[in-house]
Amino acid sequence: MRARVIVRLKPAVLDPQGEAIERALQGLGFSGVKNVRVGKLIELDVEGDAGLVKAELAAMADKLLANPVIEDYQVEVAR
Amino acid sequence: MRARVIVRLKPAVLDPQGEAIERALQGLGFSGVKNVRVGKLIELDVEGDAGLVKAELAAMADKLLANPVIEDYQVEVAR
Amino acid sequence: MTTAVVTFPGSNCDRDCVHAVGDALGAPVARSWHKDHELPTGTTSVILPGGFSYGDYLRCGAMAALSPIMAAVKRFADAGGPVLGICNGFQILCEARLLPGALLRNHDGLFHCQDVELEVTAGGIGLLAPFDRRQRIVLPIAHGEGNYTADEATLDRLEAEGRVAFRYLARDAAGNGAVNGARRGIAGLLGGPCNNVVGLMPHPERRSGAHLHGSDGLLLLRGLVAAGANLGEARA
Amino acid sequence: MKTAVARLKDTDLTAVEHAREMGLDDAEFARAQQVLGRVPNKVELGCFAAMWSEHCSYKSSRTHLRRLPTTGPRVLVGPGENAGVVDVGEGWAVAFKVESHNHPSYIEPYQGAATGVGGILRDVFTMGARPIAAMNLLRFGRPEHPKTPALLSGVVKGIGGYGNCFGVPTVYSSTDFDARYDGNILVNAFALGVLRSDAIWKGTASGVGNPVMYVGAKTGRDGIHGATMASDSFSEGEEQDRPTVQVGDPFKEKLLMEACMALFAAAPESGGLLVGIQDMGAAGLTSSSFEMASRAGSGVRIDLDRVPTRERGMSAYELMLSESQERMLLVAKRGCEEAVRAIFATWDLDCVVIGAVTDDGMVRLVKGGAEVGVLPARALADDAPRYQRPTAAAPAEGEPRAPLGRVGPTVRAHVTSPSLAPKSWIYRQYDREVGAGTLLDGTRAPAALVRIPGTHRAVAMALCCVGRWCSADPREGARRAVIEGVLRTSCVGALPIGATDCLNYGNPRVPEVMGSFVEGVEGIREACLALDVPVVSGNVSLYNATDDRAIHPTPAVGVVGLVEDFRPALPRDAQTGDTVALLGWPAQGTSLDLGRVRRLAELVRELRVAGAHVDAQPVLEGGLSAALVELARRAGTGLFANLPAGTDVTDALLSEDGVGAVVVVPPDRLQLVHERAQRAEVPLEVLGALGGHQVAVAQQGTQGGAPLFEWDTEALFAELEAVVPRIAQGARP
Ligand SMILES: Nc1ncnc2c1ncn2[C@@H]1O[C@H](COP(=O)(O)OP(=O)(O)O)[C@@H](O)[C@H]1O
Ligand SMILES: [Mg+2]
Repeated sequence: MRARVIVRLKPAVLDPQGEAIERALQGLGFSGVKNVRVGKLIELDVEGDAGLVKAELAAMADKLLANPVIEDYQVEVAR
Repeated sequence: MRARVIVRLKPAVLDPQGEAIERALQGLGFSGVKNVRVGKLIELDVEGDAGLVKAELAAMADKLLANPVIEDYQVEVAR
Repeated sequence: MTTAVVTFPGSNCDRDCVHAVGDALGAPVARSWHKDHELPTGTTSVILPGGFSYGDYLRCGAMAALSPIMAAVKRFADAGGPVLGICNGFQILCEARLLPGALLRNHDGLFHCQDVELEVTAGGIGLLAPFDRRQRIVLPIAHGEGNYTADEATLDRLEAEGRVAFRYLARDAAGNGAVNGARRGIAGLLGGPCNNVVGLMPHPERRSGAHLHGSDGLLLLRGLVAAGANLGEARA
Repeated sequence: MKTAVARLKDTDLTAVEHAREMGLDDAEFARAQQVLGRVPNKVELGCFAAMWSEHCSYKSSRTHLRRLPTTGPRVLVGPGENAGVVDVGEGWAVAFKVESHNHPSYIEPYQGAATGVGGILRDVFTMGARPIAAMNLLRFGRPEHPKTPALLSGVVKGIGGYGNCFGVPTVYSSTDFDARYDGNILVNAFALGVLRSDAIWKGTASGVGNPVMYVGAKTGRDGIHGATMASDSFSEGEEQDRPTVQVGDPFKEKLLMEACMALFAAAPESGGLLVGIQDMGAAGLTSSSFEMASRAGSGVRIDLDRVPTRERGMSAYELMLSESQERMLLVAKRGCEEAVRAIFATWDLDCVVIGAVTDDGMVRLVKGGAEVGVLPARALADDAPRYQRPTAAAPAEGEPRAPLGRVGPTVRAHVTSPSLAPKSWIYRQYDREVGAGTLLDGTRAPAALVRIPGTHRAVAMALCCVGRWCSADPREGARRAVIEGVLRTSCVGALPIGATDCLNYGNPRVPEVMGSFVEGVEGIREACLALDVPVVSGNVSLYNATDDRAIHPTPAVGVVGLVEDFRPALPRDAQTGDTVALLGWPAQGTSLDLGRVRRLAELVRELRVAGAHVDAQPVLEGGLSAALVELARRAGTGLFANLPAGTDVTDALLSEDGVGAVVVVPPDRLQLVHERAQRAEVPLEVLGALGGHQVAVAQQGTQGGAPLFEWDTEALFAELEAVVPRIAQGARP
């Protein structure tokens, strides 16, 4: 089963990359662009049924994929 | 309006970061994990109606957010 | 006759290049700013230096490739002007499509600062005139994203056209650069209408003097300046 | 834990419980009320708590730091400013300092280490100096500790991530692993910059009516209370509650540095645009504004509504205490605002007038048109509380050396231990050559050597401390940190001209910890006096303890030396056929003789400057065996050494209590080395030579001269190189 873990910087945490992209997009003429934030999308194949898989993905995120001090995560399983 | 651009490495391009994460997850005991790929999630506020916005996002991706030599992208607008 | 060194926000080898060309080589050198729309008057060659333009955010070189000065650099290169992109400069050249392919993160995910042995595969051609064909040299690398990639057809074409400028001598089992995973060991490329554009990951300016552990790098800078002088003469 | 405080409105008066939550004890709260003549409100209390935190006020350590020798003919700026400055001749000077970022790096290794580098770079370039070199000293828990791989990997990536992008070469590093750092790692970052000796900038807010300007990144809710966090011990399980750590933006800092350099150089004909400048480090806007005003004996009025923010609705409290990175506070000359703004605009940076210098000695904080805080600058800064905390002798701790079996295997295990194994895996992640001025880095020599741009002068540097020695004897351990730095820099031909120290200790309220701290300062004092090295800057990091288990006392010492002309000191690399000789004296008790150290340092320096040795390694941590292996590894060859007859072999190879250095001498210079050593009355023992494919050690008259051990270099070097990557394995990709 294909699943995803999305890892984002917490809202209050500075995102220098997002800021730089925002400036660049504005410089290209996309003047309405605001609040650009860059996150990570980790896609992977996992085995097992959807319910179990979600718990396992959360465990992966807790242990390795995200650092709770600065990041939040969200897990999604393809239906 | 909050929108997202998802940027992924093309399937034919090796993803060393994904491979490293895969090994690390397997090392942690998540043995069923396979085909890990890491992409970028760029979230941003844009102005205008949904149809127009999608075209604008695609333009941003073409110009800056994705490199067609190695990456594919996908745009999504929150309903 | 002047070598223009371009500074992007986040360039950090621009001063080193100015020093190497100006002091070590004793050639005229001028500085150029990313917001400029034209190269300095009298420019006969251009260096895009190493560093972290725009912090290497999004993709290395992506934002710098869109800056006003790059339009001028592109015109200059299209007209046969010699352009050298070093490290981040190489990444910028690829992002600006002045060279094909792209540079991905090193295969082990780590930044590597170390000396590497290189073959100057296209030695003798254009900017590489001071080198013999297949001459072996040692230069330092310092990058996190030097893993060169392009599709198979492009790689084949590059080899067929003799446009692989530099190759890492140390390769893994698949023939990729052992240090960063670069496809077919490609460390640098030739491009432009008359092989007048060179991009490479290693840093020639860091091997440009007696006390900098070697001067192999000075040869390349000399080749750049000489190519510019020839061009200047041809135009004059 | 912080909820009560968070709910308080800025203008609400506070209570003793709030003070306690912010880290002030009852007596300090009483003193704060006395200073104001009333109860402070929340913003004011936040300012007191930050300024009187251990981190900002040095309340436990300040009386002791006074003992350090801080003056000398070359010292242009001693402790008290953002960094110390030392004259290096030809009109040039270097500014340098070391700083700890231990706690944040434990919580978020990448960002903690990165922002540590960012902070120390700002301290250096605020003085007007362009950074040309960085070093670091890292201490991790034991290799087997489950957290060690991720901490090692994250910290190293963070240091490289920041320094490489900023564009400063990281030229030297010291890393060790020890169970005593399991719960409290150390990340000490050093930076050095070069400036003209007549163009030094200071953090002072003088000239009534001059504008106070804010430059750099916008303010967010980052690391609020970082200063107080660094002044508190960890408790297991509490890690989750820690406030957010800051995220660094090295790209922005690079722009900020370039803009500052342009500002410093602007309008020379009219004496410049600037009056004073200070970075916003720990306790952000609070510490910079109070310190700048206090130094000048002035006051400042700050309109908090003008502070550029990246989040909405930030309170006065948050604005004052945010530790967002890449920001500076500066005082410009009145009328120069536009010129200053134009410089920062070139680099796409915010630059805003947020207030003005006043003459009443008060820091006045204005928000929404009203004063939300009024505090005397001096009382919070220079006149912060100072404590003479009780001390007690720490029990000496040290593992007696395990009984030695056959020499070979024991020595092999010793030299391949994580402490002594090469740290190439770490070094490789640092750009060591950006700037094209790195003549020697820590992979090529016992100290780094970096050129002063445009001259033939160079500065040498090393950052040292062996915590194990400090647990065994806090004073001697600290002396040895200085000794190691002096010997290392002397080995590359430099005259030590200044030092900076980062004093990492446990909880100062524990008398034994305070006792070892005081002894450590005393040790640095003794060695610096004897070796003529003034301390010009430094940092103190206390509360490095978890549940009452403290780290080894770790007074890291960075020594900076000067080479007046590097050309003769770098004749060539070490190579096969070069002689290997030992200079110095064997162990005589555990306290090293500073007079001998001085003579040895002078000799190795003089020899190096004369081109008489091409590599050298002091015999200290790991003893002679470690020095020999290191030299062979650096040369990439084998080495043969014949120990003199009659000595105890294991002692000769492993003792860390002698005063010695191994030198690599080109054959045609050996005579010169003999003569100079004799003249200096330093014993010289020719041990052998570089060459071959083995590292082999024999002893005259033992086993008929047959080697005690001989190790194939290829296997040995491979084994050595594998040690650190193995520890890092399993870390977050
Ligand atoms: N151990 C020490 N030895 C010498 N000077 C020190 C020491 N600790 C702190 N200092 C000096 O005290 C001043 C305040 O230090 P610190 O609070 O670390 O500075 P910053 O505000 O830049 O973080 C600096 O001038 C510093 O050099
Ligand atoms: Mg400071």
